[in-house]
Amino acid sequence: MIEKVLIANRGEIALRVMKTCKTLGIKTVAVYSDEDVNSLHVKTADESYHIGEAAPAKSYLNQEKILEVMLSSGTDAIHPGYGFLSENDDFARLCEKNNINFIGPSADSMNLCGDKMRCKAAMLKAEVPTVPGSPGIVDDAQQAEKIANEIGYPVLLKSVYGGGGRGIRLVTNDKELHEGFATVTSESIAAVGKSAIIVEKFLEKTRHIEYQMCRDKHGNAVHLFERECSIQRRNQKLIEQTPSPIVDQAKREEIGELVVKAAEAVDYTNLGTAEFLRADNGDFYFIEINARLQVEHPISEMVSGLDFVKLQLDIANGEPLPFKQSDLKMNGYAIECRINAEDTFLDFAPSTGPVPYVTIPSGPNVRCDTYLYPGCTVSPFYDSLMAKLCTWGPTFDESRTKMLNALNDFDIQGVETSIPLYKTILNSEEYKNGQLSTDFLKRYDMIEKLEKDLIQDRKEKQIPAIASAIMQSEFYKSKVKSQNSGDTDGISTWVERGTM
Amino acid sequence: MIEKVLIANRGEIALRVMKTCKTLGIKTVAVYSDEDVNSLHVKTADESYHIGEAAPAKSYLNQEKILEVMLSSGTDAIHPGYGFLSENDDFARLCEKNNINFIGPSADSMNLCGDKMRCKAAMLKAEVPTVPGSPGIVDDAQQAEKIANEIGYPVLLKSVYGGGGRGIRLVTNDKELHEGFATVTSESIAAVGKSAIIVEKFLEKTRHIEYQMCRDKHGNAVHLFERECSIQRRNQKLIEQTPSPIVDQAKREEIGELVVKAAEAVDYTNLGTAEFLRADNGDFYFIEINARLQVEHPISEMVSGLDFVKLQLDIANGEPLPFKQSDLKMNGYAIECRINAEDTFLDFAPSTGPVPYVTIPSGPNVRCDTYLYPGCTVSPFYDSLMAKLCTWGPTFDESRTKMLNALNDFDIQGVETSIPLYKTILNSEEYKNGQLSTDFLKRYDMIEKLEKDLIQDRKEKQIPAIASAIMQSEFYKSKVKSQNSGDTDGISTWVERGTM
Amino acid sequence: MGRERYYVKMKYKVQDSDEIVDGEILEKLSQDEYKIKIKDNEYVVKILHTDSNVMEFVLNNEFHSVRYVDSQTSEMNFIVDGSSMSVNMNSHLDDIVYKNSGGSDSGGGQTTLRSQIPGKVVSIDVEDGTEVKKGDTVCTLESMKMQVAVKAQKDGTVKGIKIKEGNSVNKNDVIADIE
Amino acid sequence: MGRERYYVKMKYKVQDSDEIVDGEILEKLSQDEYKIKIKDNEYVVKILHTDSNVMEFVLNNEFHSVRYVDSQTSEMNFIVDGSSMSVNMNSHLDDIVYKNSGGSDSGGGQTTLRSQIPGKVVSIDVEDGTEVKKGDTVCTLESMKMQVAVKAQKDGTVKGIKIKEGNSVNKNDVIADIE
Repeated sequence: MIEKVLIANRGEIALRVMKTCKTLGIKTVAVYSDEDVNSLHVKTADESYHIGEAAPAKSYLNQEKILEVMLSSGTDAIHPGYGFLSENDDFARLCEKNNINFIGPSADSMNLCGDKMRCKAAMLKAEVPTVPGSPGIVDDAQQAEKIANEIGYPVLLKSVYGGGGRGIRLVTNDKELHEGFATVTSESIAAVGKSAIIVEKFLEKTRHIEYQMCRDKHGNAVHLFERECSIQRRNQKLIEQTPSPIVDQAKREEIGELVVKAAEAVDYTNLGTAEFLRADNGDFYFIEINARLQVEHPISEMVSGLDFVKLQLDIANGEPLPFKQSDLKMNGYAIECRINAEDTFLDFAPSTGPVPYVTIPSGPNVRCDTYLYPGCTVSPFYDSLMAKLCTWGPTFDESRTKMLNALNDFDIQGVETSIPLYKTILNSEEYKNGQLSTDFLKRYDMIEKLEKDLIQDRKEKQIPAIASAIMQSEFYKSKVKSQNSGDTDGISTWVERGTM
Repeated sequence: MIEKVLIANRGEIALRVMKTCKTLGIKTVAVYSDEDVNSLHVKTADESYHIGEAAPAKSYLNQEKILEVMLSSGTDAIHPGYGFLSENDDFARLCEKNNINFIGPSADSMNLCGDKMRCKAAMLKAEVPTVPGSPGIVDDAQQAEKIANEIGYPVLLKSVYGGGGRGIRLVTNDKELHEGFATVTSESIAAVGKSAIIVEKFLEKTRHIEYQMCRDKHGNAVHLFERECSIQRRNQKLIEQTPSPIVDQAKREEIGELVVKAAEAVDYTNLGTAEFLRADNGDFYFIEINARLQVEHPISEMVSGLDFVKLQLDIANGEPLPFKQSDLKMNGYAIECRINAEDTFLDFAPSTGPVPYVTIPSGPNVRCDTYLYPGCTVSPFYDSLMAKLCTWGPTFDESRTKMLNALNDFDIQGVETSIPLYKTILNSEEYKNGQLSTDFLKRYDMIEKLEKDLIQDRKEKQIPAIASAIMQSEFYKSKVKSQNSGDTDGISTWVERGTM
Repeated sequence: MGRERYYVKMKYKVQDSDEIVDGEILEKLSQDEYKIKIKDNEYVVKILHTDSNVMEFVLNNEFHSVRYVDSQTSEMNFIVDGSSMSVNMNSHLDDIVYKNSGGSDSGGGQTTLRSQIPGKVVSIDVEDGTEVKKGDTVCTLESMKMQVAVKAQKDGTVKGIKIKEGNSVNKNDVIADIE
Repeated sequence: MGRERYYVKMKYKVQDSDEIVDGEILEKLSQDEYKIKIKDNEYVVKILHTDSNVMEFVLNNEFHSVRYVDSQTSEMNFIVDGSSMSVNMNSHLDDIVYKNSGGSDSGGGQTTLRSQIPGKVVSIDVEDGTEVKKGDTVCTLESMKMQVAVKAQKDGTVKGIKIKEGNSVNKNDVIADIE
């Protein structure tokens, strides 16, 4: 039985994990970097250990140091959160070797999930559809052409070493394919000294739909329904919701069965997520497994009524799942907005610094997971996610309007946030109608819409703004007068006012 | 259709009502007294109207002024919250006359519910059991004796004009009854110039169990399960929970059917509460109807999944209930703690003043309805309820431990609160075992237990307290040294330290 | 109560809007209530709370919360109900300067246009030889973070401009002749 | 690092407890870390945050948040993790005074017991004629919110007490003779 958990993470997820542990009477151990001395997770844990400098490599990624803390503090389990060491199978193995219960899949399963090619092969074997393309690296342009003609153009040529837009080319016919193959090869060689290319079907207007999966150590597996996470920027999710507006019960069950197969195919244990792309024609393609608790798990908690961290602990303790698939029912609609510290108009550049004041939204069926408190600091060393704001409603629209009100209530001073953008999105007809796709922001010109909204917003606030200016002048004048009762004819008043 | 609601209230309930209105796109109108210029409900509403001085009679009870605001602001409905004008049938009638939709029962039904004798008569007629006793005022001691022997001793003799312990006598036999009858008669005549006595069975070790009831304008009625509110002080509820640990499904349904009868008996519409006493032998006796939304409604929302304010608005709009009794299921366990500004050790005396800082608990299945924010003030003019802290769990114990953690997280600076008492109660074996009764605090010496807990708590904090003292000295010394690098031998250090 | 004090009418221009509107306090109704006029409409402002950088008020029964942000120019920067906004404020000093500089009914005969305030020349709107009408802006001065236009005191032709952009002028310095 | 500074050992008494325990800083480990000793145990204190009335620290890896409340007496009042607590602090000044007043090894011969600090007489624990042993408390002084005992510098009989409760004494004032 797990009695003491080290949370090898920071920010909102560290706090989230601690909340469940505390409810269950499990002791919590926090670790923190120099940068995080003033962070809430340090203050909330039963024990807090300093593990190094601000840079993640010197603290939250320092496996030896974290192991040392676990051993010295008598921790019997570790929760990795997301990011950092959460999908590092070396670390999972290190924990296993030291008899520390790693709350997540086994190191072997994690390793398999992390190897895209082996994982894809396992899925093909289990008859879980993946994005059509070459089964592995192609030998040459001729083989690539053959596959492209089988799966149909357009296709993507991808260097398996590439990343971030480099070493990737969209081609629409044989001629472009041959040219592209040469370019990608030379780019890859230039970048990393070698090249290995795969061919994949290019899917347009795709949706990102993922399934929460759950498998115990006895082989019992269920899915905990889907989430649609199509609203993204640069492949980072911004807004998630469940259920997906495009998934009906039949589809939910159909794909859900595949998800259970996928979990079995990689001998997955504990909670994880199977990510799919949904093509515009309705086909689903497996893309990868996130072998950890995800950022957006709260919306699935809201519609399932389950506490996922508790479920993780129970599975890690070797307990069998307390339900079968048929016991599980989706209830209502939940939305999550990731409140990031970033400037939408500066291409989402991070905005960091002290937060002198913050008002955290609350109310019936409003949940806000956050590390913010008045006087805290948003650090440039870690990710920009400050808060996850989630709402639930019996209808999609109630969940949406509740979210809009909660966004309005969320006052974060000191840093720029993604809140204004979310208001524009949630008010848009496209969002209301569920017209989602991974290029949603660009496809529907959301940034331009936001600009217009902000101008409109300022227009509506002209009268209060002028009233503020009038009253500020008055108060300033009163102050000066009471301090120094000089004459107050037009000019001197103006001069006083001018010095404000 | 209701489009604009005036909330004739303040504090947390005004905010609670606004949250649902905003979700539904209904405009909100706040009213406020001089004392409340800095209150959150003023800042949250779409429109806010000043209605008078701090004293409730000059503001929140000023019917004419509130009506004037409704008419001038084009409000089509009014939500009275609880307290203030919420059960004032004159006011309900005034609204009806001015074509303003009063969100609650009709003035006639409210009047009937408010008249204890007529209400009791209606219940007897509808075969809803009330506390055994005389059907009305008894003629003389002889009739009282006859009734006492029918219902069995001990009985209470109550002057209908009495109140607050005066004009009430517990008697255990015929002799005491005759003596008591004379005393109560003379006390009542001394106090109000007249006497009218009723006889009622005295019930020991009772529980306060109430049912949420719900009836639309078409006569459809359901109950929304029970709440147990036995933990009280001076007849004021402190902690509520649902389900009651003593009510099983069969009993729930049995009493629930009576509740529906009770609602019909007084032609009740909208949401209300039927309060019962449960005798130690398991019998339930109707005591009264609270003809309004109650303080403790959130826990029923949590286990029913319903938004009660939405339900109130829908019923007020004339919509039929969207469910039948058989559609409704209780889910999980919810607890509410009323966080009062009061000093437990000063006999629960109010503690008022500015709150420079507050941390409001949050997290999965934690809900806090409150008017607190850093910089707000707890006013001596209104009730002491600052916040309602509610938790939900799939088991009673998870709900309870979650509440304990949430109470620990609730940092309210500047005023004394009931939080320490609640921690003691929630940790007590009696509470864990569901041994509830309206004299719980006295019966199980909770105040003494609290004292012991506080001493124990301080004992556990001796080391950090001494460490604080050591460090404070050090920091003070460093500061003095850096300002004024004088000598720092033992004595001067000590003197510096002494001036802290 | 009543108009015990003298309130200056000012001109305001809000970000994103080209319109310049008049704003003034008409009356102090009570300790914390004012009747103000913006453009042609009257409003009641009830102040709920003020401190060094926040003002909360109810404007015709609508609550607003405004945070002041330090301004470096004649612009005032606010965060109004969460939206960042700037307001340019200008008193009717233009008119005062105009009158004192010989405009309005009073004179009209004198040739020399003088500055009635000290300030920095922000812009010169005319050149030697420009034909101007009475009331046209000749230049704009900035003083104590406020901008004020200096206007022609009569119809005529601008001659001998004595000021330069970026330079300072003292009160009564000659700006130009208008002949 | 290292013991570069001189730290005074103090005595502490916490509310609800009769025990008086020693507390001292042993070593400053780094900018924000100290090794301290309370009773016979050593602890590491890592300071996370301090401002005028709050200190947050990790004590042997447990987080604590302490708010200081102004104190009017020699008592310090804190809110430690939400619990109101008071701590009485007393330096080993007793010993210093004792030494300087002629106690300890140094002398022992002199008759006059003098105060080594200025202060107010809080209590007198002896009477004329009381037999005292070396180290017995003769009186208690309060100075700058701190209490300190003045102890007999040798065995003997108290004679000619020169102080009164409530009065002030200066440094080097005679308290009594011990013969």
